[in-house]
Amino acid sequence: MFSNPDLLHFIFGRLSLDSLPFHEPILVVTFAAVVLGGIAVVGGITYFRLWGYLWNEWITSIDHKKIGIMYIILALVMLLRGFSDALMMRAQQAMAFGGSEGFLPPDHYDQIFTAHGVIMIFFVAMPLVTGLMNFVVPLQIGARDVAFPFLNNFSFWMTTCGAALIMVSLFVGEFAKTGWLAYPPLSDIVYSPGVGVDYYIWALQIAGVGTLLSGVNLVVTIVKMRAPGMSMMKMPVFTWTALCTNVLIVAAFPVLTAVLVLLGLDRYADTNFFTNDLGGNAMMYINLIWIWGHPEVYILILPAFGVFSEVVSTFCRKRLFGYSSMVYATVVITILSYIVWLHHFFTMGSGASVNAFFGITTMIISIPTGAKVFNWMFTMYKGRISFDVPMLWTIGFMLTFVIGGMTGVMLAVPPADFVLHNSLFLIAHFHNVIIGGVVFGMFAGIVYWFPKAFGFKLDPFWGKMSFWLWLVGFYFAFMPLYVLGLMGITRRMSQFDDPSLQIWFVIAAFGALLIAGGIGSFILSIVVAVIKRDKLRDETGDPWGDGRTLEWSTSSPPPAYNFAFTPVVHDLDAWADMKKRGYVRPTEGFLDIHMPKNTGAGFILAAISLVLGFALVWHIWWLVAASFIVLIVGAIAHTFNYDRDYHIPASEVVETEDERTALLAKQQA
Amino acid sequence: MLSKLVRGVALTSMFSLLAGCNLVVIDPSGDIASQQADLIIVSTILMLLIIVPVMALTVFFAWKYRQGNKDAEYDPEWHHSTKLEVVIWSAPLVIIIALGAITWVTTHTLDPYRPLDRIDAERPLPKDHEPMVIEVVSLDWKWLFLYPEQGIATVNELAAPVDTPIQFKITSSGIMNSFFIPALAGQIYSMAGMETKLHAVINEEGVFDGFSGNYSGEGFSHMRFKFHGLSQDGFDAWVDNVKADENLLGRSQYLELEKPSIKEPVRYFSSVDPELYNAILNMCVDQSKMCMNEMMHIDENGGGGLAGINNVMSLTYDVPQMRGSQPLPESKSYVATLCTAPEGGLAGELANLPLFDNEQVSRAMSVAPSGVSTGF
Amino acid sequence: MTMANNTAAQTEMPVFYLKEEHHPETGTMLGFWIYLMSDCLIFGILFATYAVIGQNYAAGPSPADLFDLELVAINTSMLLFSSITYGFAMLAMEKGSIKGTQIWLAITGLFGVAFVGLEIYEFHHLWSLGATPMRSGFLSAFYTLVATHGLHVTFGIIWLVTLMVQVAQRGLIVENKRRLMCLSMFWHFLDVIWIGVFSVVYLLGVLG
Amino acid sequence: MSAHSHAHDDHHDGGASHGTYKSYVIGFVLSVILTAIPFWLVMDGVLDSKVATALWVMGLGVIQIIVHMVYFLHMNTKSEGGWNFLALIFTIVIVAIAIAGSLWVMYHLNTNMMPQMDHDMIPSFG
Repeated sequence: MFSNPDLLHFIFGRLSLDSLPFHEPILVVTFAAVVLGGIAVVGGITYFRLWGYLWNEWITSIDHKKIGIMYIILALVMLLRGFSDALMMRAQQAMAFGGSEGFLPPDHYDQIFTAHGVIMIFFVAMPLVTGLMNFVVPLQIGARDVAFPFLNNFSFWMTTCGAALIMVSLFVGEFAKTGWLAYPPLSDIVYSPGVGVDYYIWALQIAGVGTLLSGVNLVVTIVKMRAPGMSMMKMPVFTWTALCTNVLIVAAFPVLTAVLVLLGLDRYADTNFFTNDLGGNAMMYINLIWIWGHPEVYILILPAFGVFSEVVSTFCRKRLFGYSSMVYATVVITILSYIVWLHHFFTMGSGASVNAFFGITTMIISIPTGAKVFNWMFTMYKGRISFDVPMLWTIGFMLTFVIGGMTGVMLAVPPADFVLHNSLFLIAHFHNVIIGGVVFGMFAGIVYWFPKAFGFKLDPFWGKMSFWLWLVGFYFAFMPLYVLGLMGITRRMSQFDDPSLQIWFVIAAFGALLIAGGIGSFILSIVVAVIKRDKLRDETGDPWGDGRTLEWSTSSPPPAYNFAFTPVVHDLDAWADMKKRGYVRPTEGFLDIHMPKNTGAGFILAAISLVLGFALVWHIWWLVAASFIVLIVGAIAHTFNYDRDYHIPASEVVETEDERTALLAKQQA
Repeated sequence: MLSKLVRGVALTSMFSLLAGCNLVVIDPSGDIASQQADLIIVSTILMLLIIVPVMALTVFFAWKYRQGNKDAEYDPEWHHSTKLEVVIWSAPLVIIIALGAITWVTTHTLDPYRPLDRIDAERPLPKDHEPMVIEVVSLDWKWLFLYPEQGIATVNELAAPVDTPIQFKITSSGIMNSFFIPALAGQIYSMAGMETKLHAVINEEGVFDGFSGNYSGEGFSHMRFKFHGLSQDGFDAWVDNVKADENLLGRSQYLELEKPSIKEPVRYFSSVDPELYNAILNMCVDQSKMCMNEMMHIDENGGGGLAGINNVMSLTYDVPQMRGSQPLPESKSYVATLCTAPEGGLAGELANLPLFDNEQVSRAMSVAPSGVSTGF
Repeated sequence: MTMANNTAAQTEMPVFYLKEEHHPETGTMLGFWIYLMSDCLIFGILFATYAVIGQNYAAGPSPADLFDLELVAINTSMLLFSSITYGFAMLAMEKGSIKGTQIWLAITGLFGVAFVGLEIYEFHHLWSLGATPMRSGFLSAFYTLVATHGLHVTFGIIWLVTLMVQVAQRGLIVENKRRLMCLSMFWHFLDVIWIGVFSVVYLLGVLG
Repeated sequence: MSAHSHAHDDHHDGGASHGTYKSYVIGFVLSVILTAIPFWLVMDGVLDSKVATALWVMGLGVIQIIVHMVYFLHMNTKSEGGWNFLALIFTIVIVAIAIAGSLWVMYHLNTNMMPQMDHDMIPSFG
C-alpha cells in the first residue's frame, strides 16, 4: 500500500496518518471522550428506537419551530466547544509567566483563539439569533410557516455542516492560526501552508450559504406573510429588528463570500489578490472583510435589542415606550452600520480625514442606540415590574451594555484607538457588548419563549443562578482586561514577561470559571425543568400572563399549523389588544389546512457539501469532482419533485383544537 | 493645563483602585501618547455625563416600580411623550457633537504622518525643524531598527534622546505587524512593500516596553524590545557602544537575519549598507527581484507589455519556506529585475537604461536572459 | 364573529380572525429578486477589487496589450440576442404556447453557449500568451470577475435545459411559469452585469 | 407600504408584468445602440480626450443598465408592492458605498504608504 505514493496521494490528497494529532494529549483525550460520548448517544438512540422519530420529526422537518429549536441546540453545543477554548486561553494566560510556557505551545494556542472567535461568532451567536428569529417571527406575524420552508431546512443543515467541518478540524489536521478574520499575508499559502486556513474558508463558505438563504427567507416572510391588518408600523419590535437583521445578512454576507473566494483563489490557484508580490494588496482584504464585519456586529445585536423590547414591556406590564422611535432607531442603525467599517483599522495608515470621517460616523451610531436604552428605561417608568428571569437578563444588559457602548465610543476616537487598538482593552470592549448584549439577549429570549416552544417554563431557581453567575463572572473576567489594556498589554499573547500582570489574569480566569458555572446552571435549568415539567406547565398559551404579541395567542407548544385561523390585526401588540377587547377563541368552523411536506433533500445536499468541503481542504480532487457533480445533480433532481405540500384534514384540526378547549376550560374551572 | 488637572484627578481616583499598577496608556512619557491619554479621559468623562444618569435611573426605576411596591403609580397605557423623546434623542446628540468636534481636530493634530510642532505642551518647535529619522522593519519575529544618520542598526533594542522629535519610517519583511511603544505614542501597522510613518517624541528618560500590537504568527508573543529614552550624552554613548562592535549589515546579512527566529537576542550593527532600507521597503534585497517602486513606475506607464509576461522567476527560495514543512507551489513566482540577472550577465549593460520610456522598458525585458524567464 | 359580550368602548366587535383559508401572496419572485440583489453585491465586490488592483500589472501586460475588442463586441451581441430571445420565450409562455416557449428557450440557450464558448476561447488565448491569473493582480482580478459572470451564465444554461425538460414533462403549469420567470430575471440580471464588465473592464481598460 | 396587508385571495405571481413584443423590441434596439456607441468611441478613438471617452462609456453604460431594468426586468416602483424597487435602491446604495468607499480608503492608504519612485535612486538599485 505504501509502495505507490502517487496513488496514495491521488486517493487521499494531503491527508495522511500524520494529519491525526496523536502527539497532542489534550486532543487525544478529547477525541476519546467524543468517541465514547458519540457511541453512547448512537447506542441510546438505537436502543430506544429513535432513529425513525429523529429522521421524520426533526431532520427532515420543514416546520420553522423545529428548525428554530435545532438552531438553538446547535448553538448551545457549539457554545460548549467555544467556551472550553476560552477556558484554555484563560488558563494559559494565567499560567504562562516569567519563562513558563504554560501548557499550550504557541502552535496550539494560536489555533485555540482563532477557533474561539470563529465558533463564537459564526456557530454560537449566529445560530442563536437565526434560531430565535426562525421560531418567533412567523408566530409573531400570524403566519403558518416561513416563505420557503424547504430552504429553511436546507439553510439549517448548511450551517450545521459548516460547524461540523470546524469540529472535524479538531481531530483531522489543524485549524487556522491566523486570528478569526484570517488577515493576509499571514493567511496566504506561503505563510500558512497547512490545512488550517482551508478549513476556515470552507466552513465559513458552507455556513455562509445557509445564512444567506435564511436571510432571504425571513425577509420575504416578514414582507409577504404578515397577518391581515399588520401594517409595518404595527409589527412587533422583535419582528422589526429581525427584518433589519435579515436585510443586513442579505446585504453583508455576499461580501464575506466574495472575499473568502478571493482568499481561496490566492491559496488554491496562486492568484495575487492579497499577496505581497506581483501586484497583490493585503490591505484590500482587510478593507473588504470589514465591510462585511461591521454589519455583522449589528446582525447579532439587533435581534437582542428586539428581545429586550418584548421582554421589558411584558414584564413591566405596559406598552413599550416610544415604539416609533424604536423602529426608526433600528432602521438608522441598519443603514449607518455600512459606513463605519474603517474604524477597525484606523492604525493601518489612512490619512487623518478618512480616519476622522469613519470615527465620527461610528459615534453617530451611538445616538440611536442611546435612544433605545432610554426607551427601555422609560418603559419601566410607571410599570409593574416582575423580576422573572428574562427581566433580570434585561436589566443586567442595560447596566452592562452601556459600559461597552462607552468604551466603544472611546475606541471610535482615532487617536485614542491608536493606543487601545488590538489591546486587551479592545477585547474587553467587544466581549462587553457581545456578552452583555447578544448573549444576555439570547438567554433572555430563550427563557422568555421556552414555554411557548415546549409547553413548560424553565426552572426559575437555576435560571436566576445562571444569570447571577454570568453577570458576576462577566465583570470578573473582563474588567481586569480593561485594566490590562490600559497597561498596554496586547491581545493574542501566549506568554508574558512581567510577573506583576499575573494577578489580573488569575482574576480573569476566576471570572471565566464563574461563567462556566453560569453555563452549567443554564443547562441545569433545562434539565430540572424537564423533570419538574408538570409543575412548570403552561396550559394557557400565555405563560407570563401578560403576553402582548400574537405568539401568545396560540397554544404552548403551538400546533404544526400555528394558528387554526389566520388572525386579523388591529393594533400594535395584537394579543394585548385582543384580550382587552374581549376576544373569544373560536371553537368551530375549522377547515383543512394547507402545509408543506417534510423532505430529506436539504439534509442530503448539505451533507454532500460537507464532503465537498472536506475534499477541498485536503486536495482530494477526485472527491471534489464527484461530490460537486452529485451536488448539482441532486439539486436539479430535487426540482423535479413537484409534490411538496399536503393538507391537514379539518378533522385533525378539530381534534387538536378541542383538546385545547378542554384544557382551557379546566383552567378556568 | 486643564487636561493635566483632569488627568491628575482621574489618575488619583484610579490609583486608589489599582494601587501600584502601571497604567502606561493613561500615564505615558511621550507628548503624543500624553495627548492620546487626555483624549481617553476627556471622552470618558463626556460619556459618563450620560451613562451615570442612565445607570442610576435604571436601578431606581427597577426598584421603585417593582411589583411588590403597590404605592408606585401604574399606568400601562403611558407609552409616549414628545418632550421625553426629544430629550432622549438630543442628549446623546449633544455629547456626540462635542466628541465629534474633538475627534475631527485631534485626529488631524495627532495624525502619525504629521511632523510634530511641539516637544511638549510648553515647548513649540520651529517650522523647519528636521526630526531624527529611525527606520523600523518588522521581521519574523523580531524588530530591526536602522539609524541612517548614525549609520548603525540594532535588533530588538531601540534608543533615542529625550525631547528630540523622531520620525519613524516603518515597513515589514512579510507579515503585517504593528509598531507600538505605549509610553511613546500610538501604534501603526507595518506592512511589506509599504511604508507607514510615525512622528513622536519621548519626554522622560527611562526604559520602556515596545512590541508588536498585531498578531503575526508563532513567535508573536516574543516580538518585544526595550525602548531607551536617553539624555543626549547617554544617546551618544549608546551609539558609540553600538559602533564598538565590528558588525556589518549588508544585503546578505539581512537575508540571513530575515529568516524566522524567536526570542532573538539584542544585536548591534556598527555599519549598515545605506541602500538597505530602501531595498527592504521595495522588497528587492534579493537582487534578482524587481524593486516595488520600479514595478509601480512601469505599471504607471502602462505595464511591461506582452514582453513583460515572462519576466518572472520561480520562487524556490524565500523566507516563508521555512514556515512549513511543505514546499511552495511551483507556480509561486516573483517579478525579476530588469537590470540585473542573478547570474550577473547583462547587469552592466542594462543598468544604465533610463526606465521612463515604456518602449525601452519593453526592449529591456525582451532581451532579458533566458535563465530569468521561467516560472510557468 | 362568535362574540356575544361587547366591551363598553366598542359598539361592534372587530374581526379578530379570518374564517376562510388565508392565502398569502407567494414570495418566490420577491425572494429570487432579493437573492439577485445579494448576487449583485458579490459582483460589486469583484468590481471594487478590480477597480483597486486592476492597475497592478506587476510589470506585466496591461488591458491594452491583451484585449481584443472585436471579440468582446461579438460576445456582447450574443448576450444581447439571448436577452431578446428569452423575452420572446416569456411572451410565448404568456400565450400558453409550449412549442413557442421551448423553441425560444432553445435559441436562448444556444446564444448562451456561444457566449460561454467565446469566453473560453478568449481565456485560452490569453493563457497561451502566458497572461495567466497568476501573473499579476490585474490579471487575477480580471479572470475572477469575468469568469464569475461566465460561471453564472453556465449555470443559467444548465437551469434553462432543466426547465425545458420540466416544461416538456408537465407543460406550462403555475410552478413552471414561476420558474421560467425566475430564470428570466436571472438571465437579464446577467446582462446588466455584463454591461458593467464590458464598460469597465474591456472598454475603459483598453482606453488605458 | 401596507398595500398588501389586505390579502388578495386570488393570488397572482406578484403581479409582475411580462412586457409586450413591442417593449422587448424597443429595449433590444436601444441596447444595441447603447452598446455600439461606446465600442465605437473606444475602438475608433473618436474623442481626443481619454477622460471624455471614459465618461461617455460610463454614462452610456448607466443608461443601458436602466434600459435593461425597465424593458427586460420590467422594473417599476409598483411591482411586489414596491419592495422590488426598494430592494434595488438599497442594493445600489450599498454597492455604491462598497465600491466608492473601498476606492477612497485604498487610494488614501496607497498614496500614504506606497513607496515612491525616487528617480535618482534607480541606477543605484540596479
